Amino acid sequence: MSSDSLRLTVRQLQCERDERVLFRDLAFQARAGEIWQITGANGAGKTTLLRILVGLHGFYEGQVRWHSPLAPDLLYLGHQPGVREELTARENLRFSAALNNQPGDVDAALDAVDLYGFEDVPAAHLSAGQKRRVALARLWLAPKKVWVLDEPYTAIDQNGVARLDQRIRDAAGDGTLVLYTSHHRVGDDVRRLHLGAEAPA
Amino acid sequence: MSGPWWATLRRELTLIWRSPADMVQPLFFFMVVVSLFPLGLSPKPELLALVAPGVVWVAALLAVMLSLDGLFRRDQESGALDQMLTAPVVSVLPVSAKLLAHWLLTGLPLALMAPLLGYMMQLPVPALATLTYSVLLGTPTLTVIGAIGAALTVGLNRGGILLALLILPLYVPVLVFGAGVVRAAVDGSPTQGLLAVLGALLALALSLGPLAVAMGLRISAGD
Amino acid sequence: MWNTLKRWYHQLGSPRYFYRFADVVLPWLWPLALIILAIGLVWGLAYAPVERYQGDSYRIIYLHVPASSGALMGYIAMGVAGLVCLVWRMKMAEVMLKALAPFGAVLAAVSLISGAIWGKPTWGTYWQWDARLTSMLILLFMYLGVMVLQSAIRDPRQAARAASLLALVGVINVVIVKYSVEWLNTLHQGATLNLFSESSINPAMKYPLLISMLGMWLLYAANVLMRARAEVLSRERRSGWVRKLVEGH
Amino acid sequence: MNPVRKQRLIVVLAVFLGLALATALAVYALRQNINLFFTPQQVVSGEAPVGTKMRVGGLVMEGSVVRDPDTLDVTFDVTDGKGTFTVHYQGILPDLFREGQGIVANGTLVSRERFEAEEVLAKHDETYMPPEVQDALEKAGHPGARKDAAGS
Repeated sequence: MSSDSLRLTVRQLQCERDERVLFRDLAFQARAGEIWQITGANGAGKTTLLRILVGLHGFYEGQVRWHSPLAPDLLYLGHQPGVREELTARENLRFSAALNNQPGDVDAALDAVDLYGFEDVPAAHLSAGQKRRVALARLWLAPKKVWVLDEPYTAIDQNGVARLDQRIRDAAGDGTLVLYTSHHRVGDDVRRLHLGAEAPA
Repeated sequence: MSGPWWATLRRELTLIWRSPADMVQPLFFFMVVVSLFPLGLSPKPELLALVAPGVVWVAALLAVMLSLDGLFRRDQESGALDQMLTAPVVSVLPVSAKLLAHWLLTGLPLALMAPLLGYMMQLPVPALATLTYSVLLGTPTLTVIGAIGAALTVGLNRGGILLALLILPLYVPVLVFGAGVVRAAVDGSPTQGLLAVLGALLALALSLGPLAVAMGLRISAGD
Repeated sequence: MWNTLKRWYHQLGSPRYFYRFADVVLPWLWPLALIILAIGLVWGLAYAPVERYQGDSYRIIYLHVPASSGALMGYIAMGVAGLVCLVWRMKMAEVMLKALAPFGAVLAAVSLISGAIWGKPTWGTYWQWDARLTSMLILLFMYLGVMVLQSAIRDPRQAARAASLLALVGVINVVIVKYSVEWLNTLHQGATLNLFSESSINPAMKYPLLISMLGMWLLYAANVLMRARAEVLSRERRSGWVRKLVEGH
Repeated sequence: MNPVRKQRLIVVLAVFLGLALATALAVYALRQNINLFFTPQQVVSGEAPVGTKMRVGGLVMEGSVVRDPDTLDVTFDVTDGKGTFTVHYQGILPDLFREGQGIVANGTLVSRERFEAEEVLAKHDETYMPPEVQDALEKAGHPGARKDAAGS
């Protein structure tokens, strides 16, 4: 691939938290159309790494460089789905779509994550898996160039996992860079970044 | 560009509307606290009229402060706050919409309730209008300043009492001029100058406050 | 000149260099501060002439004024450190911010207590809700707020940034509080020492005051350097130079 | 212009607008004499509104203090050299109260000549000097010996 497809360069990244070095000398380059799976034991710093990449966590050493402005291109799903229980599935999704400048058919997106018929149910009455699906529905709205997904497969049933796999592969095929944390593997061409096995200092 | 701002305003209004306790509790607190004073001090009208400006103002101030603890907490716990901070908008925009919605449904009712409580506290009727204006001009300032504290303590346990320690000293000027203008009205002195001071504090809080709140939220998120 | 300043800024911005600097300066600064403060206080309390109206009670200015000025300057310094910390993310500013708070709070308390002792003979009361007294009380509360916030947040860098924002908001607040309580009630006399015009204090009384002020500021500086040095060591304890230092001794 | 930049511009403009408004309101307030503090000159000229609560300040005129030996009633004249009016007060005066000293009184202006005080505060002035120095200054007729403290 040509160098202009380069999206992200990470160099000598080091992060400490609560007296512990989470990772050190982390370095990788990610390009458009690649899928990166970040693995590691619980507490290895997967969530922290993603938060550093999207600019939510600023206490680190080293360099994180996005080669074009990140904010307009980013679709970030955090560890918590970001769904408020007082609002219905549709209201939640509409708000994130407006906030993230992501036009698209909200109802069709909810359909795509199997929430047909649940659009007007307050999120308080949805199961954990369904709440995550409300958040995941954003993947079916207008495309973004970078997806950063923290444990997108958590609490999702088999059927949903297959759909999500397909969606991620389709997006990557269209040139989206996908970075996600999970133990689940989307396919063979996925690049792996393993955190951990770092001796405590 | 107004998309995210309006969307946030609508969402916040819906949220508060759906959990009316958030709206009613500060108002109820305001009424109960003010009602305690005649019982604790003495029901003598002259005495009550003397302390009324301060009592109503301190109660309003505490009511605003108590309403702020949950301002960002549930968004933080649900992960919605991270969504707001990573969205392609200047984070001051959703923050200011949030603050406006919060004031509309908590601060504004306090201002509307204030003349009634002032009357119960034996304030002379001509001073009640000034009391209302002062609470109307003062509560948004309190909301904005308090939101800075709420943003800084959002991820912390026992944020409530800490919030009080941080922001009550910052509330002093609003209290001084808020109660002061009501006292001036009772004494028959001119009040425009003091209302202008409350307005100046409000303008200052509105112009710099949301920036500080947005920065506080980023700091609390880990930046 | 400018380049020298810039070099200093960058060198002191490096924790390692700062540690060496503090190590060299502190053994001298402590005794120097204490001696100067002692000279100022003894001169002021025992040898300066009595005042025409207030008699001996005015002598408390030799403690009161240095403490008040130190508390005020300390908070402003915290605001500056906060700004540097928020804008340039300089680590030493975080350290300084944390180091400035405790002694500043102590000075604010000293100022209030000594002011109360003075208030009794001059105003006939230990406490008056006077503009300056009230401002100092609020300043003490704001010092405490910064310290409490800092201790409530576990990550030291995050704590420092949160405290920075609070200190910065606090600096604006101090100005407004001062103005508002002045409107409310003013009894306290105007400032005695004035940089730009002739001071309204007799020279025989002024020199010990200036000396004790200098002594108090130096004491504050020494306290801040000591605290900052300890904080630097604790933050950098895993770095090579600190380990070498510990093993070397 | 990309949307984020446009938003930033709007935010910056709003901040400047807000600060300008705050300044304008503050300037307006300062012109209103919001602390209702009046000097003897303002009282005598009629600038101070009769019948409202206010604070007045000035120097106690030499030889004007009249104490009622039976009650705590006291009257004295307050001056700033450009105007003089009488203050009536019932209560214990502070220790530092003496003729020639600056005072601040809270109360009501009854007429242009008479002030009914609820509270009298001795304003300790910011000049510090040993008694011998003051004697010397007074002998030399130096004006600094009696500095107007109330007006400052």
